[in-house]
Amino acid sequence: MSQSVLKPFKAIKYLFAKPKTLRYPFELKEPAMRYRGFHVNDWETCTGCGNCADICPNQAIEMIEIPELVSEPGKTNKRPRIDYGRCCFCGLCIDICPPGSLKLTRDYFHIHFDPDTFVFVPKNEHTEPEKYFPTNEYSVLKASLSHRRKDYDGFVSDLKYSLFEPERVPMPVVPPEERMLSFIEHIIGYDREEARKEAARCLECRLCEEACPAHLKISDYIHAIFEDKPEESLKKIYEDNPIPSICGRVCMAHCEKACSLSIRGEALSIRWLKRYAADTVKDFKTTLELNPGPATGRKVAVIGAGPAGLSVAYFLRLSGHKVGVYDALAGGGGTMRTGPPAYRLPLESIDRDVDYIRSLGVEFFFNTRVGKDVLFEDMLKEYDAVFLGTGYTRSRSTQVKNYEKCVLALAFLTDNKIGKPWKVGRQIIVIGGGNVALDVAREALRLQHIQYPGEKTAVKTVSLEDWGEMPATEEEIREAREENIQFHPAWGPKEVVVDESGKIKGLLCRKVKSVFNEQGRFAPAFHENKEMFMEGDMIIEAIGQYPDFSFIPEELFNKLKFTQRKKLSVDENGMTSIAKVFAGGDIVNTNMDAVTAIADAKIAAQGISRYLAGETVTA
Amino acid sequence: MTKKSGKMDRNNIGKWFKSPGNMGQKYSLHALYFCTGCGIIEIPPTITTRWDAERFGVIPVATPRQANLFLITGYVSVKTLRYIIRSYEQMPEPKYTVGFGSCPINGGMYWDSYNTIKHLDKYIPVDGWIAGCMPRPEAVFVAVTHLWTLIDKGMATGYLKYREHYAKYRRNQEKILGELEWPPLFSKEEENEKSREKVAG
Amino acid sequence: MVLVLQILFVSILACLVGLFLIGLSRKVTARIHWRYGPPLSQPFIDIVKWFSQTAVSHGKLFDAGMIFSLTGSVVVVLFLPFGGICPLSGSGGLLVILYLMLIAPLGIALSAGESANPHASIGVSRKMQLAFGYELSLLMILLSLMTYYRTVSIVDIVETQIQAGWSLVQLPLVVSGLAYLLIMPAIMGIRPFEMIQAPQEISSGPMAEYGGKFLAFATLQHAFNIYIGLSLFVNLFMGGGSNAGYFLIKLLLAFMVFQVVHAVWPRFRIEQAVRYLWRWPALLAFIGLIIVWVTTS
Amino acid sequence: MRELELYFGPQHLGMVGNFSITLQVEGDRIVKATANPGFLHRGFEKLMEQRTWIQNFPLVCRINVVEPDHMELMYAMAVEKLAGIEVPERAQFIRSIYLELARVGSHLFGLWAYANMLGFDTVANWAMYHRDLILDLFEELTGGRVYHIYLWPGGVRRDFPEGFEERIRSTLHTIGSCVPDYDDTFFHNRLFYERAHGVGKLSREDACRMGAVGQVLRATGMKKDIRKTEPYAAYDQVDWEIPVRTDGDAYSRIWVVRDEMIESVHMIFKLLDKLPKGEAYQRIPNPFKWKIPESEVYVRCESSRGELGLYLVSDGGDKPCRAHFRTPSYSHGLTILEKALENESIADVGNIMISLYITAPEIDR
Amino acid sequence: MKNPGKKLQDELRSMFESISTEGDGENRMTVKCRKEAVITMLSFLKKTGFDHLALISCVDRLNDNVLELVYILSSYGGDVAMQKLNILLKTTIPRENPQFYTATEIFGNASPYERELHELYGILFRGHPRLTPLFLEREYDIPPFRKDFDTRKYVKDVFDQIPFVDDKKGRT
Repeated sequence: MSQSVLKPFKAIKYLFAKPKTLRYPFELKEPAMRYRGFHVNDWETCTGCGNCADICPNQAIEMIEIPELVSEPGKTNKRPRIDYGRCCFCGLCIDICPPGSLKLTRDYFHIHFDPDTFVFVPKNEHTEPEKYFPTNEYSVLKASLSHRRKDYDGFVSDLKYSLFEPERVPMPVVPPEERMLSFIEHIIGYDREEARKEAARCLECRLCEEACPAHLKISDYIHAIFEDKPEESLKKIYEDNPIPSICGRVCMAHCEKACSLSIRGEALSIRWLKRYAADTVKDFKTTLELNPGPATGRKVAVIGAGPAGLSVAYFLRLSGHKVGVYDALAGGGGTMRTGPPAYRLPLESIDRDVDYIRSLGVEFFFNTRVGKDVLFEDMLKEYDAVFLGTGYTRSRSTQVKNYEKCVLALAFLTDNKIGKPWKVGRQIIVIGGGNVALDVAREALRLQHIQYPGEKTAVKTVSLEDWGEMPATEEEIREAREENIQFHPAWGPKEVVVDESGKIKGLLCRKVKSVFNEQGRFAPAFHENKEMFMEGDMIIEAIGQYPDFSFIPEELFNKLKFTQRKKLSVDENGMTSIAKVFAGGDIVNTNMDAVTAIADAKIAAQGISRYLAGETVTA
Repeated sequence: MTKKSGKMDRNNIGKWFKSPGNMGQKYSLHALYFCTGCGIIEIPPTITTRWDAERFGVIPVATPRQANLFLITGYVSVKTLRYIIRSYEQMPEPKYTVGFGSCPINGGMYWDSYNTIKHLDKYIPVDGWIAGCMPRPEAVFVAVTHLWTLIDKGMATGYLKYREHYAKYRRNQEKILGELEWPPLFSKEEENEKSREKVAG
Repeated sequence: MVLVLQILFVSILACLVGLFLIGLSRKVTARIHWRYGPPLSQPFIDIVKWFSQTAVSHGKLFDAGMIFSLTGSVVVVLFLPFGGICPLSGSGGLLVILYLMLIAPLGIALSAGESANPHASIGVSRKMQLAFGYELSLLMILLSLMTYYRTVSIVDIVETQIQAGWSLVQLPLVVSGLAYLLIMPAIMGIRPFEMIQAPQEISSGPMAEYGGKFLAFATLQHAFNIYIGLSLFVNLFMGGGSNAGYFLIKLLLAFMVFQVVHAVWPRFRIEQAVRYLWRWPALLAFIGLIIVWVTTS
Repeated sequence: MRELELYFGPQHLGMVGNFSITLQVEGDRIVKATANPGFLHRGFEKLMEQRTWIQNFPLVCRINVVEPDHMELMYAMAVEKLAGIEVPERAQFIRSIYLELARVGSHLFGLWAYANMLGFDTVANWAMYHRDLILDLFEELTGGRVYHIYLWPGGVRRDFPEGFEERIRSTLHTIGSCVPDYDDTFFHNRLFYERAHGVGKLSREDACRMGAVGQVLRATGMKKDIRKTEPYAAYDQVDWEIPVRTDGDAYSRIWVVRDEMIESVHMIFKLLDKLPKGEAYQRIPNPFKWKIPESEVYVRCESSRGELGLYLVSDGGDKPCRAHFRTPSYSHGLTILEKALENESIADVGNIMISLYITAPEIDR
Repeated sequence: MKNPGKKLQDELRSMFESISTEGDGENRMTVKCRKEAVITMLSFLKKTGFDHLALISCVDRLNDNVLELVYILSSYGGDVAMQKLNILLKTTIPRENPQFYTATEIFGNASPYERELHELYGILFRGHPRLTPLFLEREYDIPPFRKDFDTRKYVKDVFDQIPFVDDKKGRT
């Protein structure tokens, strides 16, 4: 190797070269686009789920309750507070943030003599505009946590690299072509591996539990499924929900809407996982090991064996009361038995849940119509408390011209499910945009396929609401469209057109201008000149239901108080304005679904227990 | 390009005559080269070609006697704390301490380690903290400009605080390190403190 | 009166020049490092700062040694012609200078020894060894100069050079000049002979315990030292200066040469340094002496 | 001459990292050297036992601040082996490129430290400048200058940004164009030879006996590199050479470092040319529910200092049961250094220490 | 040697009693043996070519009330197959008053590892020339790396108890 004494002097050439130093802070250097600097948090999209706090390796993040914010389903009023005396700027919180509201910016200057200033609640330029400055007003020499640059996002969440799995494990379904032909259950259900994989997606933020009306311990039962212990899971479910087979199929899944994963990805299939737990466990009785509490000697009558009735019976039975459940139908389930078509909720699943509740010692009086077979007044005398869970059992009608030619939804559904199936037409028009309307439509479609195999048939729906406004769930709409049901949103029925012989020819519709008025009340307005004639030989009205209180004698009925929205008014114990009469379910709440009915039932059951123990003063 | 005149008043002769001490301290910050923690990794870039802290008169020096700026670069283990205190006490006054990154503020990454102290300001006074893990060279430069401001305003008085509360500092130090092998730096103050405590207690 | 003024003027100017050169040295090395470096005023700022700091003394000898060394340096400065101005030129010659030049390191050694810092004592011992290394060569070089010019007065040497041209290009003195060039970094304590301070090895050696005003004095002494080394070289081999400006330019020129060496070479180990000094410069100095002796006799 | 006890570090300009050596000196000669580590001891492995698998990622890289990337790799590799996670091919290439960049950066840091130690400020400044250019690349890729937290089990945390390959190339060309400068001023400098030649000499037998790895071993003529014997990432996809020297002294070691740097740069170019398209990340399980079955693994790689290993034990929980890093500096700093310093001059303490490539945080952990 | 692990396994089985081996024989081989045999085994392995002591580690098995010592060996020389192989030699010692024999005689770099284990696990290595503290400054009742040492509690009890110098209450 040639060493030299003189060669080093070549370096002199740099004596007069331009230095490569960056004259910071007089010459600035922008940090990289992905720089992991200080946090910002979009308070609008932040759900306060606390995943960031959970994953932080340094416990630098604490969830702080913000009094100004209101908690709502799927959103708590907590927001992360970050301690820069702990933070290591690893960005794990960014990658786990389900809404992607937490971001790292490219700001990184905070120099202060007071260590307390290093703890702060990150907000962003919209929430705290006074702390964020546009580029021309921003100076690094003033930069700190209260002098930051606007629109300076650095390391942000990327779904492709997120720590959570945004996509669901696909639920195996019967393909539309096949399921259209019969009433088989089209959701096949997860198998063990799929269920575990899906359960593994849960981040355990418990936002869903807040959103669930019945406050099921969702995280816990999903964790049990993840650990391959469906029995444990079912036990957890039964703490709050005695009808998992039903709920696992037809629950409105408020939890999934609240699921933090749903913000940028697909919500966790909480409903299907519940169904998995209920379906996997073969024997409820031995698995759950539940026993009625010590007998109290009190008797409670429950009118209606729907979700509310079943639940209240279950909870009361567990407290040791004797319960008798009355229902006009031949089996349990109430609306669940008549409404949801068999392809969504087979009778066997309902019976499974009902049978388990029966096995706890609840007496069921089916085929017994209160007011006819048993008198309500007698029940009031015979029982220590009465629970009304009668639900909405009557269909509304549009009352347009010739409406009497139409079929009512509930009658159609009930007969198809537990009675003799209808003879349907070839061109069916369904009026309505809710879930019931879609059930009707899809059921009609199946009947068409059964009754006119190979022939050209069609099912059309007409709804006042436009896409997006439709009350039916997205999932239902998607499935219905897969099955080739034609939608005509934003059209209102004007007249049922009949021919000379009185047979239905079709439906005349008007274009809808708006469905709700300025106050947000339901008050449809129409374009009078835009009309459409829709051909059809059968029209089914599915625009809503209403309750039937005819079993209550008039003098009692007059004592019942109702809310503005025509609901039974109950107190915090679930008691109506009549002493010892409690109520729950569709006749009380506005959600009108099974899980809210369970929630009502839970309140009422506790109320009844307290009432029977003589704790509460009557209303 | 930001105007140079904004922060640099190095060539302001008037100021030099008014308070030569402050001006001297400001533009001749000699940092003690002590690799206390991982933050030291950003010091070499700071003092070498890319950023060149010498432009601001900031250079690393070999011994605490020659230094007036102490950069606590990152976490401080118990064993290091002893040397930090020693070095700090050897530095001539006025002296400035700057804590680097999360760790000295509240434990940082090592908040649950059994061998690192969590709050540096319990043991020696700290005049400024820089956020980051670890702070970038740019942040060090901005920190220097902030320190100038503090010196100007007479707020970088950690060393005075150390004198004032020496007994408390010494007590905290001894709680962690046991009996210290060197005599107290300000014995009088300690006595004063003790007598004051006696009166109070 | 004039003398007092001259003494003040020269010593202050020497100090300023020394400090300026320290600043320039930092700037020049910075440029070779591809950076801007500190402002030229940085050494002055440092001095102001050091004086505004508290300082810990390690005993009387610690203070005395410092003063001793500083005054020693000032006295040497006064003996050196500053481009025609030479306050104490008449009262001594090269030998006096050679003798006085030993005072400064001795003072530092005394002072640093008092601090009881092992790094300081190692630094002092290195300084002594290094001095031992170059002192002989320096003596031989001065001898050859004195023999050639037949005078011990530095003023006379400068005078002669102004008329006859630089000693460096006088044929008999070329070899001695070369030898002087080689030992210059050692006299000035710059790389490759920076091992006395060697911050990365022995924590700046003798300076280790200096803080505050002591460091300021030490730096001033260092500034004088640089000035002395350069001015001796300029006076003896580069023809001094007929006026101050000319002299300073020459000083700067010589300085730049050594500064470049400083920038591109690392440190020697002390025994390597001594071996080097005893080998090449000493050999050259000896040859130079013989040449001069042969040519003049 | 009287014997003197001298503390080299922890507060010392020549000390790279918070480390201390107690020297017993006689004049300028070292009679006995005792390494005194522990100034950076944070109980890393204990901390890892208290953090979940994912939470350990930001932690592991902090074991060695000079070169955090190989630590990340080790942990990612160990977790991948324990949990059976596959890594996509593109991610393997990205990892190799990333690690080689880290190696160049780390070597430049080492060059800074070494040159600075010898009082070679010029080269030190240059090296640090060039390292900063590499840090700029890292910043763009990972969002962090020093701690990148980029290698994840299942691949890498983010793919290359747009045009990044070109920027790697141009940065490396910039650095490469200065290699003649480095050579002229430093590697071919006679004084460097004088200072480094024969200093801290280790025979091959001694090196093997005391557990030397990496360039300390390669400087004694042993052609051993884990990237060759046990290829990981994409090192078996390209051709490259192991630079070797035979003298076993500081001079050889620094030359090996230089050659390795150049080899790494060549390797990066080759890897860039072959970089496959596709995914760079295979999603890991939900961090809150991530449990790894009971098992143990010992993985190793060639960091810029030599064999880096990780012994990782899982007891089936959501946290490691035991992690133990086998760091190259450990043997170098605590065994070889003490031996190599004997009978050397004080002037060479830093010289030997840095040529052995010792980093204190790696020892203390 | 095609599969050095296999060969070694057979050799070890024939030479030592009551050992169990497992592993793929290519990259990793775990050998478990009685604690008395460890030192002999180490010197045997060193002679066989596994002359690089990569690591001495220890796992605290709180449930079994033992400390598991792990020696990880690999080879400097040898062919590629052999260099690939890491041998994990394991033995267990009781948790109370743990003692073991030093390996410093066999491997030059064993010393600091043993010092570390002495300090962090409280294992006494008999015959070790210098079993002085390595990392720690403070003294701990339980060696800090033992599973029953709770660092978070320790931090709370020690570091968090130290008051701030000025009377600031906000900081935690």
